[in-house]
Amino acid sequence: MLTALLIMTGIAIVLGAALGYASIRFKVEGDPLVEKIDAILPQTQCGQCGYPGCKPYAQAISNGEADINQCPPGGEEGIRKLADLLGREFKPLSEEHGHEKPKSVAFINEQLCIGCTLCIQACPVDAIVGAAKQMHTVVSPLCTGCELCVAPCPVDCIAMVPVGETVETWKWKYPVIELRPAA
Amino acid sequence: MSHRYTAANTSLRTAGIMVLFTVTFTAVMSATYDATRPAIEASAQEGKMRLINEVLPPSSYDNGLLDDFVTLGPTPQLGLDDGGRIYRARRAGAPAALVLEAAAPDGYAGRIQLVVAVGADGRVSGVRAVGHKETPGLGDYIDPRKDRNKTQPWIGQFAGVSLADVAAAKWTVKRDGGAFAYRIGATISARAVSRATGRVLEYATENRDALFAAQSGSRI
Amino acid sequence: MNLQSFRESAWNGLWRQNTGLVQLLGLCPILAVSTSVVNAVSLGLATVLVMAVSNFAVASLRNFIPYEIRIPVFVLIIAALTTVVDLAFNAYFHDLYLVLGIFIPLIVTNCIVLARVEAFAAKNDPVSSTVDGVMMGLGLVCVLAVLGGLRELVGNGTLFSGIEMLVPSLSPIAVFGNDYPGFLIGVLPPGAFFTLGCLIALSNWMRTRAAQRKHAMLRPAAPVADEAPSAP
Amino acid sequence: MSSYIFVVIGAVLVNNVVFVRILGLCPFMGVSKKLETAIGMGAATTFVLTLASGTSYLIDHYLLQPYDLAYLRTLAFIVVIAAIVQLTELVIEKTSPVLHQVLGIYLPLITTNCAVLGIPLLNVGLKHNLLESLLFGFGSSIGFTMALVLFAGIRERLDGADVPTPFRGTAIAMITAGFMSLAFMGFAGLDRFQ
Amino acid sequence: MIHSPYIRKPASVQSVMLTVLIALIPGIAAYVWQIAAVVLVNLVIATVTALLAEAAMLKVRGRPLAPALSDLSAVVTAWLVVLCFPPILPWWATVLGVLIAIVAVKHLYGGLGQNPFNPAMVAYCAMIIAFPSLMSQWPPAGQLDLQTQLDLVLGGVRELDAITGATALDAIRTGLRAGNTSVDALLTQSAFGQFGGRGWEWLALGYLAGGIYLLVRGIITWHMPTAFIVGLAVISGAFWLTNPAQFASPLFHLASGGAMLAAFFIVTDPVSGAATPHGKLIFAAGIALIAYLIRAFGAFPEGIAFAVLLMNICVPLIDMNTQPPVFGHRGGKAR
Amino acid sequence: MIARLFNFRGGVKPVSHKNESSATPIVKAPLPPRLVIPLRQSIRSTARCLVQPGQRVLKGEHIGEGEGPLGTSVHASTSGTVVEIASFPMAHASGLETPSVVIEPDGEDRWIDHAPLDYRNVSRNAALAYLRNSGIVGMGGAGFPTHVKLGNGSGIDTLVINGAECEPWITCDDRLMRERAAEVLSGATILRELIGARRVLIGIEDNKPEAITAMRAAASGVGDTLEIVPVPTLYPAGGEKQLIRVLTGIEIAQGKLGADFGVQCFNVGTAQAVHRAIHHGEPLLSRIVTLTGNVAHPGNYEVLLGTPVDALLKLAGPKADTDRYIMGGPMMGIDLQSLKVPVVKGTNCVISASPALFPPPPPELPCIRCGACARACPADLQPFELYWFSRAKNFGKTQEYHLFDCIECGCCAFVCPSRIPLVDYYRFAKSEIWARERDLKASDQARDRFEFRNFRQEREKEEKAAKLAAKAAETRAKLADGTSAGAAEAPPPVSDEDPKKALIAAALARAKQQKAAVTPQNTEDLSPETQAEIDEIEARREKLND
Ligand SMILES: Cc1cc2nc3c(=O)[nH]c(=O)nc-3n(C[C@H](O)[C@H](O)[C@H](O)COP(=O)(O)O)c2cc1C
Ligand SMILES: Cc1cc2nc3c(=O)[nH]c(=O)nc-3n(C[C@H](O)[C@H](O)[C@H](O)COP(=O)(O)O)c2cc1C
Ligand SMILES: Cc1cc2nc3c(=O)[nH]c(=O)nc-3n(C[C@H](O)[C@H](O)[C@H](O)COP(=O)(O)O)c2cc1C
Ligand SMILES: Cc1cc2nc3c(=O)[nH]c(=O)nc-3n(C[C@H](O)[C@H](O)[C@H](O)CO)c2cc1C
Ligand code: SF4
Ligand code: SF4
Ligand code: SF4
Ligand code: SF4
Ligand code: FES
Repeated sequence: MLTALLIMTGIAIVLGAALGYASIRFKVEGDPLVEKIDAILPQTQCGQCGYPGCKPYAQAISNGEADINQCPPGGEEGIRKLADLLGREFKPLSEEHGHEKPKSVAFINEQLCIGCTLCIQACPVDAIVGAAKQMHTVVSPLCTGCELCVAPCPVDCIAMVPVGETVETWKWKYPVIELRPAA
Repeated sequence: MSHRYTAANTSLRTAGIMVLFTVTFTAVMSATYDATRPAIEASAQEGKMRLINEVLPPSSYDNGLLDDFVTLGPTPQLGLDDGGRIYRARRAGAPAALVLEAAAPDGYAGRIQLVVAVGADGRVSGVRAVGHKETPGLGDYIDPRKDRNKTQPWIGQFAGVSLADVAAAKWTVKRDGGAFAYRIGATISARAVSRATGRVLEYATENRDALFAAQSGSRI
Repeated sequence: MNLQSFRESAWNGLWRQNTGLVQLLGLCPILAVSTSVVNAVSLGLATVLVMAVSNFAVASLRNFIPYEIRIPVFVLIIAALTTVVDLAFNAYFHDLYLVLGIFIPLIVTNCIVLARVEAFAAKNDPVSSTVDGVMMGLGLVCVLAVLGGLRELVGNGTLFSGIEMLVPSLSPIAVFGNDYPGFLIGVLPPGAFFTLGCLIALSNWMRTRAAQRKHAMLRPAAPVADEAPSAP
Repeated sequence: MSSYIFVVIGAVLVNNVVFVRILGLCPFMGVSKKLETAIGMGAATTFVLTLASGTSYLIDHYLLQPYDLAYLRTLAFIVVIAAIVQLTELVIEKTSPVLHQVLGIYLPLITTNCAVLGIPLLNVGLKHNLLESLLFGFGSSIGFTMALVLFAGIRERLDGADVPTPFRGTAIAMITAGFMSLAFMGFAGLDRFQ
Repeated sequence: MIHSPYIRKPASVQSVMLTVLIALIPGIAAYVWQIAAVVLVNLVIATVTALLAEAAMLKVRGRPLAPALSDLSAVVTAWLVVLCFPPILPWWATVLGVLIAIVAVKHLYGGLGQNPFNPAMVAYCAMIIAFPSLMSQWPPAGQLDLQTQLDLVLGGVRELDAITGATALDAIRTGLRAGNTSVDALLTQSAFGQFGGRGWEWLALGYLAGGIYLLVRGIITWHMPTAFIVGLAVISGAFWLTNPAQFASPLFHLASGGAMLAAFFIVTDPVSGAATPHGKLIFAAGIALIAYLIRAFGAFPEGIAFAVLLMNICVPLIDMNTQPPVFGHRGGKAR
Repeated sequence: MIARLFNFRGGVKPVSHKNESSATPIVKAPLPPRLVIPLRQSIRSTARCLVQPGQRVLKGEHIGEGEGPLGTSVHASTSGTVVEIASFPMAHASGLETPSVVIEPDGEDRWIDHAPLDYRNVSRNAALAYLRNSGIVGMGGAGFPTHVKLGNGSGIDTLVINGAECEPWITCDDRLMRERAAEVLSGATILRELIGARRVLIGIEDNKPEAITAMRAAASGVGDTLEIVPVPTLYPAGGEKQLIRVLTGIEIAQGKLGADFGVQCFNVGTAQAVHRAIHHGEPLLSRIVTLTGNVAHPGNYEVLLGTPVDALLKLAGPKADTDRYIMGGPMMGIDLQSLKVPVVKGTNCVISASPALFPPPPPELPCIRCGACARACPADLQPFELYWFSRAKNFGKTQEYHLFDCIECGCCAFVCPSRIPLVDYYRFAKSEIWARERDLKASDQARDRFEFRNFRQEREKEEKAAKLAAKAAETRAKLADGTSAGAAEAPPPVSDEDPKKALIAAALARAKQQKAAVTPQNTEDLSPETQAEIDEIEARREKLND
């Protein structure tokens, strides 16, 4: 009994000390994982995920606070990539955070705009050009389609228009597999 | 954890806690071990006895069989690489039977560990395979618990056979010209057990007197 | 601990988070000892015991365990308990001990024990931790029983072989009669994988069907989820 | 010399930890979805298992056996292994955070990778000496890594297969493992001639 | 909508499989003539089972029946199963083997083209492990009359001890294991012919003829048969040269068991095998090596089936690492 | 003489079907009732329109100005009136529309003034600009601007002229070489001099003996810098990389240009167009198009660019069972979704397809990994792996297997026994990957802008806080000042009117000042296009304000 106690105690002391030391010696700072997650998120910065922008959401995922299926603009595609990165199982987009939509950009009706600058302040990516009391314009290549500018506009002059297909953006369709009859 | 701890401090603290847990649980284990040791030893004895009883009727001897044994060094004839024990059964002091630990090295999947009891009259009293890796469902009929034929287990055919009945060369399966039955598709296992039993019997016959004469607990 | 959370725990352990079918933890004993119902269930019960006690112990002591050495301490607790169980079985249930053989010490390395300790007991109170341990363990026992039964049946055509070791008055059932040639794969390692694979598929199928029904109740004619739920 | 080689071959192929000894299955199933992570996990396990084999041999041989404390074996081994794992975890977390994240819950679970306890226990049972213990640990973990990597290769390809829905994911993976185990049974007997 | 190319070579999976079936005919003819005519009955049983099983699986999975049934791949699998199994198996064992191949291997993975393992070989391995005795009882070449064969296959008669003899491979194996004999002494036994198992030499020739037909028709490439045959010859030759008394000659190994069948019909299975040129060489040579080791040292009489499965496991990695350099990237190694 | 030919791996030999259309001489196609001239001749760039509806144009008149580095000019193919500028379907697999100039010919076919260029006596750059203004682009199909391919005039050793015409059915280059060999050679000589190459190799597949004879006859006077080389008939020997490999042994990797290896390749039609432009001053207005397939009069026609396909088809007389039309060859062409599509500079062939000639493929079966495709692939790819991973949408893996080395030649699909539309999978995967790259770029940009905005807001907040703090400090200092001065002055009288007014005035002034100084926000680092767009909007805004 005594030898048993002595031996086990000896082992414990050595290991405990080594671990305690290592835990300080190898303390980790920073979290490159957040960057990796952020790189997958679409950067629409719409906040639908419940966080103020993509980066905070990335941070939340990394901390294990948020699930991977809360970003509607990223869609299933994005969830799949996140699942891949984090070694988790894919799950469909969570309903409470919204639905995947076709990509749109904001369009400001030039006739109606009163130049209140509210939309400029709302836009997370500075995609709206203009100054006070001047008509504002959306620079469509910069617009992420987050819709954050729509609500603040006092005269409802902002509409979201779906982005049309051009020869440059046209995509080949997935070839139909004849073996799988349309269910 | 607070930042005030230095590395050394932390190490000491964690080590302390670790030690505490270790001591507690080692103590629990040691206590259990001490408490259960007699029971475990009794159970082990009981288990051994039960096995021996399967190969040797308890009525045929009256000594404390388990305490009356000799130790063997590596003995190729018995298939023992690391040695083993031979228990001696006596009835009213006279030799009654030997219970030998042995092994058949050439089973289909390696060694087959055997216990063989040989009566003082040179007849096999019983054989049991106590450890083997033969293919389940194919070669494992050598173990009567796995044998599908419950009424006449294959291993039972050795009981009562002596070297006089079956010459040493015949201790193998019928296919090889021997005397013993086997199951088609798994001749190797049967062959291994039959041949090993034959060798054990030879050994017991040859060394019977020396074995009974030896000091109990001594090493041969 | 109220009834609600008890139910929750039970449902989690037995079905939703079932260790063998969903979490895929503790696979080695599941696959290794499920060669017969008797082996499987006896080991399962021993595991339940260890899980319940270690969950209880960890949950009670959780505030004294520093983060850095939590794993060694948990393992220490589990190993000690396993050894205690092992010794106790050896002493008082010797027959059972012989049947299970080396599989009792193997409980230490059963991932599910540590996983539950780490994931549940380290964060919850002793009572619900104990319930969790028991329920997770029972989930394991169920899978083990079904798996053991199937494998034994397919492989040897029997059920409850080895039962006479526990209760001498009982004897195994030769379900397909004594002429069944035995499909040995069943009791060999590949058979373990196949059978568990099929069980998982079956459980996936049932889960999808349940989800479909629920869906259909909520929104008629909703599209069916293609993805079968599976392990994390 | 050749017996050392046979120890390794036996551990890698004939008695493959995963397919024949049925040890280490949780990480085998869990970390084999991608080749990269499989290789990472394999490397981590190899490191831990080899180290654990050596250390536990030393502990058994110099501390437990002389004092007749065999009943402490499980405890002593597992505690040492747990500590080694924890050390490895700390080091990996520092040096390769992504690997650490990806290996996720499995790194601490190396502790309960049965193989990591099973192999040292087997070492004792097989009466290996120090070098044999190290080689056996190393060989077994190479066998584990090999199984993991080959399995990951197949699983990556299975992604594209039109597997019946209930079998998608882990079920077909389990069945694939079954076929692999069936194949490994072919090595049976190769170690009897060592 | 159809996109380019709008023209196609008149090739189809069906014609590929049909060619394979035709190529098997010389071997089957030799089988009927030399070993056991009952193999024809087995072929019928297996074909019917395969087609029914395939149809049932397609039905359950809601896939169209016609294209998959008419591609004949199931028939190829069924025939190969029969040719690897002993001819005197009871009918249910043949059925079981085919079911394993078609249902458990082919369709669990989604049907034609998606199975990572060779269905026929899985069937063989599973059956020899499940029914070791049944699966290693072969009739001696040409000595059973048809009625006995039919009784064994269909009638459930099983008094085998008198009937079966060890095949060449098994005789060599058990003979050498038992010790105190040499290869030459064993070769005089009745199971042996000129250089392989008695009668099996003719089968080997038949399969060789079929294989050459496949090569000529471009169904298979030279890589796999060559690597397999050369690999087997080299490894068995190496052991034979070191100790001719304890190891059989390369010719024996090539002419007995399933070597020739494997070289042209099994190793070459496109679905589960390696596909790059170098990959094919490695794959087939690997099979030869493992098969020899199992034959010479392992627990099973014939190692080819296990060797095929073992190499099947490696295929994804082999293919990934043996991609030929892409046009313009030669010199640098493409990953 | 080149010593030997090399070969490339793979390739297929489909039935050539050349005789149908190669027997008869080139016929000049009549003027169609309307010409539809797309301003976008390839997907690379769109020309800026120079004409307005109602404007009269002469043959050869500029109607579109090439924009950007890859732009080339577009000309009126005949004289007439611009009736509208509208979107018309273009010759692209998408069938999408593109802005086009519609001209109603006046039937006079009156040329604008034009004169040859003495290219040897002008600077090289001027000559290239001349080609650009003549609208010369590659006529081998891809439509890449020729002046760009001519590069900087150094480092090229060998000029390859592609007369292989490897696709079945097409014979336009064949007829061109037979009938206008001298023009082709003259063009080749110009190209050689412009590019500074030592020698010219003209590769012609050996199934066109007449073309080879004609070219050899014409070449006899040109000198030994130029050689006609028959190459074995094997599709796709006409692929640039394959032809260069066959003629020179050089392999050009994906992403590399021929120029990196000292070779450059032009189509025979391109050479002829260069000849017409330099020696006759004629911009590229017409090309030779093969009409073949299920038609009554297969043959080659010299067609004005902009001629709608339906007008053209009347010449050949499609038979009744024609069910669709293929523009280009059967291996790489596109299935026309509309017959309004006009002939463009890259249109070499229009095939009427009937189910008998081009049977629809039987249903696709799973890939059996037979490797036939890999053996046929001229790029030495593993098409079945590309297919497997494209199908599984595992695009990372497709790139590992070199998806972008695929030239979409169709050989793999041609030989596949499972009749899988392999190329469709690659096209799908490629366009998905491109789309992802676009998205990624957009999201990187968005991230940068988002972070910059946050930074700016933070900065503004800080500045504001600093200002407030300064102000507070100031008032405190003032107060302190006051107290220290000992003046027990009352706080400024709130009710006093004057200071209030002054305050308001000051505020107004400030506001005015601010307004004058106001600049539009968010205009940093905009691309030129966006800047242009904004300018345009500004202009509109001015107008609105007025
Ligand atoms: C997978 C497998 C497992 C086997 N296991 C055993 C076994 O455990 N015991 C045995 O005697 N034979 C076993 N055999 C059979 C032997 O290889 C050998 O064929 C047989 O013992 C010869 O018996 P027979 O002469 O009655 O046919 C096994 C065979 C195979 C293929
Ligand atoms: C691919 C393959 C082909 C086979 N072909 C033959 C064969 O042609 N002849 C033969 O005797 N056995 C053949 N077999 C089966 C084994 O050779 C058989 O198990 C071996 O001959 C041992 O039989 P035994 O146990 O009766 O001695 C084949 C097995 C495989 C895997
Ligand atoms: C598969 C394939 C086949 C081609 N076949 C021909 C051909 O037969 N003739 C030809 O001139 N260009 C062919 N091309 C186009 C050439 O690759 C290349 O673009 C052209 O010769 C360059 O000349 P250009 O710029 O004058 O058009 C083919 C391209 C591909 C990808
Ligand atoms: C050359 C060739 C060899 C084949 N070999 C096999 C074989 O060994 N086993 C098998 O089950 N199928 C074989 N098949 C058939 C087919 O590939 C098989 O059914 C697929 O593996 C099923 O997905 C072969 C087919 C061809 C063309
Ligand atoms: S929902 Fe998605 S796009 Fe929107 S802010 Fe959150 S992460 Fe960004
Ligand atoms: S313009 Fe509107 S929709 Fe577009 S990015 Fe800005 S706020 Fe979002
Ligand atoms: S030719 Fe078709 S079936 Fe053959 S490997 Fe290529 S894609 Fe697969
Ligand atoms: S289309 Fe691409 S993959 Fe197919 S043969 Fe041509 S280059 Fe190879
Ligand atoms: S139980 Fe063995 S690794 Fe999990």
